[in-house]
Amino acid sequence: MELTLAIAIGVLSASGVYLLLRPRTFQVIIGLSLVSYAVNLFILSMGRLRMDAAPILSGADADITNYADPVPQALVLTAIVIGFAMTALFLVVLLAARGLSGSDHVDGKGD
Amino acid sequence: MIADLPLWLSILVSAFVVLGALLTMAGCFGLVRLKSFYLRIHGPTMGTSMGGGLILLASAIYFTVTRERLVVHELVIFLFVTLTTPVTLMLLARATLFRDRVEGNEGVPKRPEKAETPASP
Amino acid sequence: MAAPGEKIRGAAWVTAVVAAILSLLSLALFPSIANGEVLISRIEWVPQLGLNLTLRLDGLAWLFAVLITCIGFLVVLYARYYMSPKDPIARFHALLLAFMGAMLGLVMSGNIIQLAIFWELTSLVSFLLIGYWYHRGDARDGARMALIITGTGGLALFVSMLVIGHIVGSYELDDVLASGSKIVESPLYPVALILFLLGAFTKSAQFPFQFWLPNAMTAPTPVSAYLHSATMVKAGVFILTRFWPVMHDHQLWFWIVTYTGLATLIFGAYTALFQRDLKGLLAYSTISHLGLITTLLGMGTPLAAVAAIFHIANHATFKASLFMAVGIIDHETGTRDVRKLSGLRKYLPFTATLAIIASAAMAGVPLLNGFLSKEMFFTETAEFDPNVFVNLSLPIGATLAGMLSVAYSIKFVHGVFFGPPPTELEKVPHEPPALMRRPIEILVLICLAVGIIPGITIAPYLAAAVHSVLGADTPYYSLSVWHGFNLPLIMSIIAMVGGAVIYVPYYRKLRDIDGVPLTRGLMGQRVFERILVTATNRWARHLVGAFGTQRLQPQIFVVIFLALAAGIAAGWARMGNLPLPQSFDPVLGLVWLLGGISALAAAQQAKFHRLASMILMGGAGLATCLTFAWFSAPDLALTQLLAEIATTVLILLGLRWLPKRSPVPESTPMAARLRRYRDVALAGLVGLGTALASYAIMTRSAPEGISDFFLANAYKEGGGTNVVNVMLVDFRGFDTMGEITVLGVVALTVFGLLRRFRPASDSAERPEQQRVLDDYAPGSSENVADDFLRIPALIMNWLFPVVVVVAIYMLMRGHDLPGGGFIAGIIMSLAFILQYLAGGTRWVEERLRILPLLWIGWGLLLALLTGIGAMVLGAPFLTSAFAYADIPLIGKVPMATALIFDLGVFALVVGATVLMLIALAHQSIRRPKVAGSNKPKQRAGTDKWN
Amino acid sequence: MSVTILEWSLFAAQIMLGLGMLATLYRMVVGPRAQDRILALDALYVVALLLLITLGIRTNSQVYFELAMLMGLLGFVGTVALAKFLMRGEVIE
Amino acid sequence: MRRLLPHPILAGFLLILWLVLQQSAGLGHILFGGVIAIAVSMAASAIIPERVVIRRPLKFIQLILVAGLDIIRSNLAVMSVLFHPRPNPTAGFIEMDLTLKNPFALAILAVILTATPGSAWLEYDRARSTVLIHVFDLVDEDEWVATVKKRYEALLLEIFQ
Amino acid sequence: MTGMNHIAILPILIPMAAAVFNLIGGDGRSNRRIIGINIGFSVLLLLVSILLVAVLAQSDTAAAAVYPLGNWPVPFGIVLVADRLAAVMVLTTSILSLAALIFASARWHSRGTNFFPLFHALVMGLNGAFLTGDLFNLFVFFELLLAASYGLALHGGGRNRVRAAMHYIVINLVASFLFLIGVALIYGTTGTLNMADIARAVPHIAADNVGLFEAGVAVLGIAFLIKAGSWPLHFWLPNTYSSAAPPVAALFAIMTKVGFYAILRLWTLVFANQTGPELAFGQNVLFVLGIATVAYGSVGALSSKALDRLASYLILVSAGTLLLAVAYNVPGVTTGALYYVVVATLAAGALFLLKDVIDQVLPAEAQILAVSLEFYGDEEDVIDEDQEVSRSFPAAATLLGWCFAIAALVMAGLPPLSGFLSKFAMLSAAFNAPSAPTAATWWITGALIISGLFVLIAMVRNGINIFWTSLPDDGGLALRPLEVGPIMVLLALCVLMAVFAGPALSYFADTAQFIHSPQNYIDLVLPKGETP
Ligand code: NA
Ligand code: NA
Repeated sequence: MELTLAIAIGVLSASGVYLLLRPRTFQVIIGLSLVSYAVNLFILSMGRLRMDAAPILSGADADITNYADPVPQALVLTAIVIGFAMTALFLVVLLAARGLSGSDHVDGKGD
Repeated sequence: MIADLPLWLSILVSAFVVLGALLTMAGCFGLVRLKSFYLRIHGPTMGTSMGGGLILLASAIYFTVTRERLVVHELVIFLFVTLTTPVTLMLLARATLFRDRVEGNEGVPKRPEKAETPASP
Repeated sequence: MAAPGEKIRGAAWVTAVVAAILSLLSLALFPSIANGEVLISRIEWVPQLGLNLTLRLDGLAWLFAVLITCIGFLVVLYARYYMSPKDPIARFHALLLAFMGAMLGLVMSGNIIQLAIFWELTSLVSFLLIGYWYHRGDARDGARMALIITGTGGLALFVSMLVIGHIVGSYELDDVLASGSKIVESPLYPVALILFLLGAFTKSAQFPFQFWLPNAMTAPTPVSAYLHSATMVKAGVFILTRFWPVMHDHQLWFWIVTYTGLATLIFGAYTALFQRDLKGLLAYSTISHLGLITTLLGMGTPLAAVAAIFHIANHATFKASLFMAVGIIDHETGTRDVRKLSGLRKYLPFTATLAIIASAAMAGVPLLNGFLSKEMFFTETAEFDPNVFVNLSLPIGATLAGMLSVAYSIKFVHGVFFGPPPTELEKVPHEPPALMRRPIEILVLICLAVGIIPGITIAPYLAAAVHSVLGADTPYYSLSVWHGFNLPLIMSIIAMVGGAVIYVPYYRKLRDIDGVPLTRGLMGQRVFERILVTATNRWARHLVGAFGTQRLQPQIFVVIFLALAAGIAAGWARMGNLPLPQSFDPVLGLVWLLGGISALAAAQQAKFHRLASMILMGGAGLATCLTFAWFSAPDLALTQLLAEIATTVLILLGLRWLPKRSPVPESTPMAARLRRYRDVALAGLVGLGTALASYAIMTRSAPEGISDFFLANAYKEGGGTNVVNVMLVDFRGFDTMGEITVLGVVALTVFGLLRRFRPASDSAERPEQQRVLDDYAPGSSENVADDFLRIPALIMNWLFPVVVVVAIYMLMRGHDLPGGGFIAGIIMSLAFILQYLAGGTRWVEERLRILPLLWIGWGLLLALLTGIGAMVLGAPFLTSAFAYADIPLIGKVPMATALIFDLGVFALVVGATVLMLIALAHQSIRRPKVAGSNKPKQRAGTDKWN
Repeated sequence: MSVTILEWSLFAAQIMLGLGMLATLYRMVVGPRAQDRILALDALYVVALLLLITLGIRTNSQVYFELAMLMGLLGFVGTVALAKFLMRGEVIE
Repeated sequence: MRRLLPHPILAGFLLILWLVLQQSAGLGHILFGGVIAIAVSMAASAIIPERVVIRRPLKFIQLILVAGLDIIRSNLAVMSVLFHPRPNPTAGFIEMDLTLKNPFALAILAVILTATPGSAWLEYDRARSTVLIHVFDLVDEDEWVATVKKRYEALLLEIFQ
Repeated sequence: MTGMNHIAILPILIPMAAAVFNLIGGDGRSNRRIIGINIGFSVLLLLVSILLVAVLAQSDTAAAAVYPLGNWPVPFGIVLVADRLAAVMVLTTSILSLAALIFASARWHSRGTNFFPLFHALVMGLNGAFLTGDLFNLFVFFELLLAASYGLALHGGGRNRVRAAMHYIVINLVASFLFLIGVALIYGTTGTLNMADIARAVPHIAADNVGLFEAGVAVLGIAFLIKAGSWPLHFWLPNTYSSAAPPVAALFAIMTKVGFYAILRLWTLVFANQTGPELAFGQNVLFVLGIATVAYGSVGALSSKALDRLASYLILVSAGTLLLAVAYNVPGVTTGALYYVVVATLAAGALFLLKDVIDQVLPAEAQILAVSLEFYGDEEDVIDEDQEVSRSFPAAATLLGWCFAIAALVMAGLPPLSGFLSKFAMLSAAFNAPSAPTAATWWITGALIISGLFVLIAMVRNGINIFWTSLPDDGGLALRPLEVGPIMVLLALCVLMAVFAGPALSYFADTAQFIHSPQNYIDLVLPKGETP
């Protein structure tokens, strides 16, 4: 399982980084999304992997060793929200840039 | 961990799950094997109808037994899937139809003439 | 409003009075100074760094102070008549006073850092004074050059002072002067010396830094007389003198200072000979004399130091008077060009007499002050030195320079005052008002007095200055006019005769010659300008281009590359061993076969098949979502799913405004392919790095950390069983508050940006599909799209209440089960979006008013108030309270303030998400207006949903 | 015994669903037209939903229910938007 | 009453949804769910102005059962085609005239036909009141149309018109 | 909890409340009342910041106020740590933001949508970043200040602005990913997020994980270096800053300082536990980057024709200077750097504002501006009637000239103003550090001095172009008091900082002493015996 997730993180970040290095704004925005998946999984993996241990307590006297680490989850949650906001922002900025320069190149160059 | 059920129940649940998965998988394979888009749209509906229904039913049975009370909220999922899948399919099919007509592809029904416009002579 | 003349008088009076008072004050202090006292006054400024404002007046400082104040006073008097009423007089006098203050501060500094500070101040004020007539290009250039050269030197001097302070252990001048041989014995001495000399030499215009001084002659003549002959340029030789006791005793000092001085002496004199501009001639003469002083200070003998101090005073008097004389000539004739001037003796008899006497002093004619110090100079150069080179070069160089200075002095006198009457002048010159001559008269009188009766006039003052520098080492020296017929006198005679011999045969040529023979190629100025213009402009731009970029891709590459390199450099060596995988779940493997291929395919398709790329990205996102679920993070899976959906809609809304995709090119150029390989390599390495790091962490046991606390206290202290949610709204609610503010801020930005959005011209039209569809159903009065969407839209409408109920459900349960404000917020906004998808913007907004900005505002306010509520009750911000209320009929209901906070989150998320999506959607209905006219648009269209 | 049956049948079902997902992936990658890809994504959502349900049974946990429900209820929003973009050239008119 | 409860059926459905989601039919849930259901259905009336009336509730249940059976049948039928080594269904388009006009009823018909594997609702033409349907394994066009009309359209007409 | 204890959180809450007010209370159009209230919030913030600094100045131990949010015990909850370092940064932010806000309220607020809430959000983000004692919370505030800065960078629209902002956004989004990866690795190896707790945990990291921890710190460092404006990670900066609206650019002057702050804070906290080759390596890397940044900034300043671009490069020069100071790792140098950060920020801010005022009085430039506004602008650019009207002032050119000169002196570090004193403080400490002077001493000396020279040349050239060639002679340039006032106040503060350099430097010396002995910080934040 660890290997699967590690490879997943690697593939996601590699494809995302490749896209971040591309010249078209659309490629960059897809790249941002892919990298943010990778980063979010990366953060999650820092709490070590647990199956069937969602940190939903069964009550006051729950045994705390039965649950996955909630800290990375809280961090990822914040990161997802911020990532969503930033994707939206970047999208609108790239649209504005496209409207002003006529091009969808990241440097506003002609095609 | 998975709970211990009476044998017949576990066989029933297992059968539902496996059959549902099989139907769903078959529908997905349809996506691969069928030759045209209009054929392919029939594939996924196996998963959304009976395939999904069986798995959801299995889940409902399983949790009703293990939780010792009526668990029916799988019904909600089934209802939602049943309501939403046709929306996508209808839109997709319309888009394809439209495009096929514009491109003049073969094997697609002619566009319906508007009532106001006189039929072609 | 005062008349211009009155203004001049007013400003001039103020300055004159101040200068006069200062002069008198300094003169009045002489008795104490003569007693060998050192007057010190200290104001603490930055005591912990050893930087205080210490005013320290000893003999040397006193001598300079007198020069500064007295000559300053005379210059002010002179300027009173020199300056034109059209000039901004107040600025002139203010700057002159500022300069006087800075210069006094410099010479009276009892702290070497303070000295460096005043040093730079004199440069700065000098800059403003040179650029006084800034409408003139040469004035601006001259000012800038002077500032840059002397400013650079000042910075070097500052560093030198730091080093000296480090060596001595104090920045107080007293400590430095009392440090004995500490400085010369320090290994840092060479550095300190070179930086020190850089400061001294630039300020005193020593070769090869001399060129700024002639260019500074664009300043008004009083400024030239004051700053650039009498005082500021003396600052360099002043500090050479000031630090002479503790720094001269080293070979390095001797060689550098002596020979720089000698080179300057000869070069200045030689160049002065070929000047057409009288001020240029005087400027090079000044350079030459400063070289003389420097040479003396370099030689390292106490007697030479005495001579140097003496010549400082002498030069100040005769050169200032000469400058003022030139000012009068300029003023009366309108030119300073030696070719146009001739025979002025007849028109300006008094001025001519004064100038001739001063020139004689400059040439070192006996019975004038210049002669005395020059004789002392010759004496020192003629001293025997065991080194043959030194033994020969010094006296020969000195004599040569003497010859040249005689020659240029004759050129000055002869060229201007003698010969036929001038022909090329625009007006007939007259003697200036007597008061304008008065300062010159005083200075010339001093030249004569010192030259004839030095023992009475200058001796006590010189003694005080000399003693303050040399202290116990003060040698015996004689100021008598006649020392007998000795080698120095022979040198003087050679110089006199030689100067005349040089001048007489060639005087026409010397008058008309253009430029300086031999050294024409050796123009420091040209080098400087080349460097300033080329280096600071073209080279700088090239450098900025070469080591920077305006393009985004290389920037990202560098960032990622460096991050990878930093990670590897820091982590690789102590990575530890990686254990083999323990378990493998084939189902998750299948999920990631899907996710991985989706990601790779999305990357591959993103350029030419945008929609495909988005769809594939959805696949990768779904795999991510499933993974969150797989590894016990249901809240994450929910959030991921919903954010993914919202992002998809968002990007699709934007896709409409991007250019049509270009067809896949048949071949890619080699460079592009190589670049792509390079990027693939970097991306691959990043992937490998993150995979390894995460694998390593996952396979090792977790450190004992903070997480147990949350599991143990979420229910007991936070009142919720969903630990992640309790963390979000309680344990780490502050993060969430920041996070929702981010979301709100981004929404506002998006909104603001879209209000002034202009589509590119090729996107402004309606999409092709719609245009074709309109043709397809001509004459239809109804909305074609509505008809086409009719049944799906109906289902979507009916889903609205269902989704809203689900949103409320997810909101309410979040504290105990997966859900919460953020998740519910996105669900709610998707309910709205669904309606926009089904009915279009106008249709929805005729029925619903969403007012997203208010949702955002109220959401933030709720979160804020929840936190502040705790403060009101005396607890820290965001302290939560919870209880189970027993409500009749309903039973136990959890009541946590954290839920109110979560409600704020919910409201904000709804507002922000809707605002962003709808702002984007609105561009489609704004489009026709934009395309239609250039007139400002109505606000109404956007305000309705605002 | 019954646990073993359940475990193996669930495992088999999950593998089948996983294979179904790969089949949808094939269409998403190969196309040939956008509508094929969108159709496949829509199918993928359903399969993922069912996978979650089986995961719930396998772990005897109801934690995933809401996730599955939201996939069913809102998963189509993305595909509808895609489909509408295909049909009308823009998502919201 | 009409203003308070513009969509009683919707409100009732929402209440049931709420209770199912809560997995509880306690009084608190019913009260709270009721408030939510009414409030939401009021809000929804802006989006859904037409009031839906089910005239024959029992027939509605019959419709669901019929549709369910058909779905099972066609699932098996389509699966058998799909597991054929070379699936080669005789597919075809059908243009079918509809008597049904009520949009809500049409939506239900569309959902049923599309949810059933083997048939897909493609395009409804309001002006001519026809619908274009794609059928996966079409043997006899007329018989297929007749079946749909009998099994679904008739029932829907009874329920909604 | 007494009212005084809440002082640590007020610098975050006041701007937040101001932002909320604008969303709910504002009616979309800014009138005098709204502007007044906004300035009122900003003044309140300034008062609180002054109080915070004063309180900390009173306490003789340089002790910090530790504020546990939600009343959760450290290190589990998020904690604010208002020590002297944070307080100084907050005060600088408050001063600069008030000046920029007043300046903006003359005209700029009406040039775009939602200026005020974005502005306050940026201030909130800055103050949060300075005050928080939690690494992930730092990320959140970084994102907040970045998000607001994105919005403000775009304020006013226009092609250059949008393109520059796009680059800025992408680079900083990548930086945010790096930040997250760094935080994740640190959490994965130490199990905690509180900065003091991380510092405490460093010696206890499992041997296998040390490499991963350091990799995390290194990646985090790169993220900070991007924000700090280090070469070669800063190429976005000159374009962004010079194309931003002037009051925005002025406030941006402190944004690179957040990167510096973060580096300094973590550097002293985390690296203090080490003495081995890692410290030397990190020090060397930082030092080289600092030199390169100073060099690039200086050369860039030389290459700049326009004043705003020049000012942007000056930001880089000061960024590099600060990196050098951190790398030097000596309390005395840090003292000077803290003094420098304040004056360099205020002066750079003033310079950006001054540029705008000059643009308005330069006849030719002003016309170009008007044309571009007409082209890109929206209906909102139509100047409101109730905005501040410019008046004619005698000696206006002289006034502007003086402002320029002071700013130039401070930025170039020339005597006698605070820029010089800060460089002197740094260099003096560098020379008098144990075992100095080393090669590093000469490098830092050379960098500071030569950059000062380059800045001088660039500023002189610009000043000559503006004041000696372009500006019409005195006798009534039209200026707005609301615009000139803030500039004068900022520069007057730079002068006052020079006059009162003694007390200021002893405050900073205590601050530096405190942050260079991290155990103080750890003991303060983590109650004894309660460490997990
Ligand atoms: Na669906
Ligand atoms: Na179907």
